[in-house]
Amino acid sequence: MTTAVPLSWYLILSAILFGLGVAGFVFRRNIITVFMSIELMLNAVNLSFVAFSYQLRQTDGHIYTFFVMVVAAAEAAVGLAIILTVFKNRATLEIDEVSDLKN
Amino acid sequence: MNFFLLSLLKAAVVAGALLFTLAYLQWVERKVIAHIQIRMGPSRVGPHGLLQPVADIIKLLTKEDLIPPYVNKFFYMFAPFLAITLALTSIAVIPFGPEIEIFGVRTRMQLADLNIGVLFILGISSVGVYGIVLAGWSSNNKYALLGGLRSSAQMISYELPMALAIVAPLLLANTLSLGELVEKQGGAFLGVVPRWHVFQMPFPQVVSLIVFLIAGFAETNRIPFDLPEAENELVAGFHTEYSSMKFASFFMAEYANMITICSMATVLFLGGWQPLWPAALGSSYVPSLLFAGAAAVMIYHGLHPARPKDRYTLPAAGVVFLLIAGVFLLPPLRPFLIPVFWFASKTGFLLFVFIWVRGTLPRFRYDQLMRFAWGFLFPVAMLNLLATALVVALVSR
Amino acid sequence: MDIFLFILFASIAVFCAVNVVVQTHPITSALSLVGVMGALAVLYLLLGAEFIAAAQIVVYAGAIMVLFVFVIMLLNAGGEAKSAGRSQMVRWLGIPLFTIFIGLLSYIVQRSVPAGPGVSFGQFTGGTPRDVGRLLFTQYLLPFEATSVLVLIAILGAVVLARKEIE
Amino acid sequence: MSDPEHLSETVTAALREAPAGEGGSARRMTLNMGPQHPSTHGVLRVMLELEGETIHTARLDIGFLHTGIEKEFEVKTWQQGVPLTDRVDYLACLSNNLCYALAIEKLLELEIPPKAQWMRVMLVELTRLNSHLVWLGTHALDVGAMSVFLYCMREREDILRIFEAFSGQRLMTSYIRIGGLALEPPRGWDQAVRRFIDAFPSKVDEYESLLTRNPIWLERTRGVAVVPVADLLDLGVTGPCIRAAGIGWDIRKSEPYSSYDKFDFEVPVAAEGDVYARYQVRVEEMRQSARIVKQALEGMPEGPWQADAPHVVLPDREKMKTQMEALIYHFKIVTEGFLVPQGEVYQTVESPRGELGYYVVSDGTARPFRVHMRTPSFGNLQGLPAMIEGRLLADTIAAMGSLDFVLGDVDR
Amino acid sequence: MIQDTEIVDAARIVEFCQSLKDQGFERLASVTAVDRHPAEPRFEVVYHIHSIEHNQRRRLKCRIPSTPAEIDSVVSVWRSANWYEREVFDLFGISFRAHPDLRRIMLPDDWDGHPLRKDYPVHGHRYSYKDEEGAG
Repeated sequence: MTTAVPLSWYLILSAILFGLGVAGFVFRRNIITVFMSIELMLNAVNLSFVAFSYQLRQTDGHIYTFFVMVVAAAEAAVGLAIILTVFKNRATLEIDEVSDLKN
Repeated sequence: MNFFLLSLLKAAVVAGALLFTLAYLQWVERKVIAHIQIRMGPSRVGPHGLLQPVADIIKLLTKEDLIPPYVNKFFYMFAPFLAITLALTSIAVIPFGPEIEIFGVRTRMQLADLNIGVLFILGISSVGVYGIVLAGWSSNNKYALLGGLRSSAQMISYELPMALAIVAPLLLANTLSLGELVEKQGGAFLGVVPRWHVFQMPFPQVVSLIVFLIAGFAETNRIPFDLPEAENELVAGFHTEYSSMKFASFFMAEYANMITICSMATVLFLGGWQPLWPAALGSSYVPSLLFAGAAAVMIYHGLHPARPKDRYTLPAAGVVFLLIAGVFLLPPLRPFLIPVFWFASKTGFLLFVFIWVRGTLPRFRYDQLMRFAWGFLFPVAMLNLLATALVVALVSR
Repeated sequence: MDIFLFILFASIAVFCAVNVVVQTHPITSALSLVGVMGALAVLYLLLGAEFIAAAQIVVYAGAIMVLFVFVIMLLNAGGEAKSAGRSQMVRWLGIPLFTIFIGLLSYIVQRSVPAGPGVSFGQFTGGTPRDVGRLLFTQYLLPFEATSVLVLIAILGAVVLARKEIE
Repeated sequence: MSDPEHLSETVTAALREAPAGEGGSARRMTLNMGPQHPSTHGVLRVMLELEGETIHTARLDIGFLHTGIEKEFEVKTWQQGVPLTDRVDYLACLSNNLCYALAIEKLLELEIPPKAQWMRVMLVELTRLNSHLVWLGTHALDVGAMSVFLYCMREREDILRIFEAFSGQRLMTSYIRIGGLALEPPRGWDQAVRRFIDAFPSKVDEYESLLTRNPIWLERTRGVAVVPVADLLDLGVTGPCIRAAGIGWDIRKSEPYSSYDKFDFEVPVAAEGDVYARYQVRVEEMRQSARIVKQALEGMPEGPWQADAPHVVLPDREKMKTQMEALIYHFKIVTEGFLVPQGEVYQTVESPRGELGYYVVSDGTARPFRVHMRTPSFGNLQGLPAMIEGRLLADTIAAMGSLDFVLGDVDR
Repeated sequence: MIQDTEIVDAARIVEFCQSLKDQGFERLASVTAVDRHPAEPRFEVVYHIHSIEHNQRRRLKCRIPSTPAEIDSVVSVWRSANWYEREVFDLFGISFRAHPDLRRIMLPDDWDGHPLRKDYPVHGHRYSYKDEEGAG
């Protein structure tokens, strides 16, 4: 019953999620979805942090994850504010259409 | 496998009690509001409308379930399900009583004693907003959308003061487990004043209790914070397009959330199942006395009836109450009935406050609500937390 | 039991993550992402990271993603238009190639990670709020304070941007 | 097709076409409030252009209750017009009765006996109380205070009972007729009115204790829906709304009718012009109305309750059976009505909502040539867009409640 | 109260009103019309104006012919004229020149005729739901 899960499985899961995040980041064109792909990647990395933390029997990995979350929160606040402004000025969320800097 | 059986049994008891309370809370609310507003309230189905909840349930179950053609079907169906599930989940970690022994097994009167129980409830309540937001968005209705937008902003805003208000008693208790939290509130100062967190020396948590309750009103979308469903502005807000059981799910979710918030306040601040004064001074006879007193009043009025039919119904109810009073005196049942009585009466009082406020106050405007959260509630909770931390640091040294 | 839970929640996470990428409507993506986060929270619990699991739900699912959903609803953002200028090659070649890439990656990870005792629930209890807090306020005090400054700056930034938007 | 995407796509497409970047026009949403909505007080349709929750423009659409009353007058006899006036404003039936009756009495140059006049004043003030009670209840309900509504309905019930005792009708009383009153006041009417009016001021205190100093109520109403006085006048707003903006103009004082000049009362005025000021003015008006009713009750003159004009007023039943003349008059009035001399008149009264005016044109026949009603709700409602534009959605509700319009009065 | 009626030349109603407003008549109580059907000029447009300050009311009357039933709008003088004039337009078919928003107000936009005209039929039906049933 208490079959242990190999650590590598967690890392593989983390890699898959990260890969999916990259795929979304590259292929999606809606700014918000791109943003969410970034969050997905951050989550994937968090998982590997926690997994390693388990392996090493240390809590430090949790601390890093905690910091990642805080940074993600800050990033989300600023990023979404930027998206709001962009949408207000351009009335679009297509990333290709807001690639130029001049209005 | 004893653990699983026991858990199943407890889950069944708690779920049954919770659903019963949900149904009758609604009846109580209608009665209380009616009496505040000099009306009768439900009075047709059963004596004093006591069967009204049953009638409501039958009505809601058999009503035609309309799904408007323009909704996003998946999320439209998913939202009420999510709302009710999350609302009912959080009851799992609420402790109703101390550790007891039944059939030779020692167990807590609690479904799951997580050692991060407080965080669990915070997490569930923070995810709870999705039900409302999704309902608002998927209905594809402007009133519903505005309701959903309002509630997401409101819930994010009020989560903060609520969390800060929760942290203050946690500092005093030094644990995140709800069961332990209550146990640490046992005993009394000077033999009289209970060691509940509201009265806790050196720093009574009155402010954080009030902040917690106010934030609780906002989290449960009750007047004066019922903007997501403010009928006078947004028709019915996020559940404008819902009918029948899906509507009932939202309705039940609101009441379940109310019960959770009140139980949380009881556990965090009012000492959970701890009696008002120590059992050594006879507090464990209070329930019996209360019920016996009520029975005496009933029998007296039954003997001097105002209406002819009271001659029989009132004494009968009086006898039932006397029996209940007797049950509280039975030695084998006392260890778990009396804590549950105290827990239920404190939670019930807070629920009454919720209903009372609904009958009294007008509704905030959206921007005022946000200003209230960020400009008043948040700083107050913050200052209270700082003061508590300071006092705890000084005293414990 | 451990393996069962892991496989269950890992597959939920992967399924939801795929959904995040392939769904055209931002709301669906966002909710799938919430699903990923919920599944990850359970995995964190299995790894003994109680505090992180709770924080994952409260902060990520309960605050950040609500913010996302809020913005999506506020902007009334629709689905992406069907890609016109993009070649169909991406679709037909991308998915197999991506699968192969993941396979290779898994193989490498599998090989490079030393076979330890494996993960079983309850073996590691260093992730309680108490432990995290102790470490956070001793060894990692400086980074912690730095993040608080960061958050403050983020609040200011968001407020400034939103203000500008209102005008 | 059955998908929110459908809607959002069209919205986004529309937004793309909209000129972006000027004054934040990008994210506007049109909200059709009404005609079926819990707090538009009837079938009013308000088309709101929203930016978030802020109202950019508001357009009103009325006419859902148009019943062509003005046309209907032209095929009725003069006296038959009285029940029509009831239907205009179902909360202030007697005010409408009175205004119509006064206009025609002026054309007929009828002298109304003092008892009828005082009785009219008393009943019209009770009507004002009735109307204000409904206003207060629904207004508070709109802002979320449920209980006040039921307290108000409790007192309104007493007033309706009094009306029923007088006329046999609770709502559409038609009690004030051309030439006096419809029926002799019932036995014991004075006790019923006295019982009500003695208890009433303490009831007003009760409402006030729930609202006046309630911080949420203050937050919701103070500074809301303020429009400069000049604009209010220009937009045709009258009644308590204009008195709340600092103009102490009350037709009962400025152009007294039905011996209002013999009563001692004050015209409440507030300066702020916001929803709260309107609330204060109306609550004070309730107290003043109670004062007037009390004076009317105490100083009620003796005498006939109908004018001495046999060609207009139906004769007493008893006389009809004994006097030939009375029978002839009765026959003539009932079959063909009475003739009203040629002329035109514009009569105003202060209805609970503001200036109520009847413009009556007679061509000398037994039927009105033209009756136009200048209804206060119609004028007041024109001020609504100016009050809510640039403010929040919730303020619309407060502003609408404070204007106290009746859609029947608007659409006629 | 019966006041004297002032007959004003329809062509100069706006300037007359403006001068009255400058004299302190800040309120326009109502705008309405009377149809003197067979007579010509057929319509009388009636303005009731009021000065709170002087406690005085005036009635202005413009006679206008049946064709063209037109008169200048006084919305530029008093904004409240907006709805009153729309009502007159709706029910009498008198159009107001330079009115900002001259649409039907009481009746549906597709209504036929102007009910307050004396020649508008008051008996018999011109439209019935039965017709619709047969068609659809």
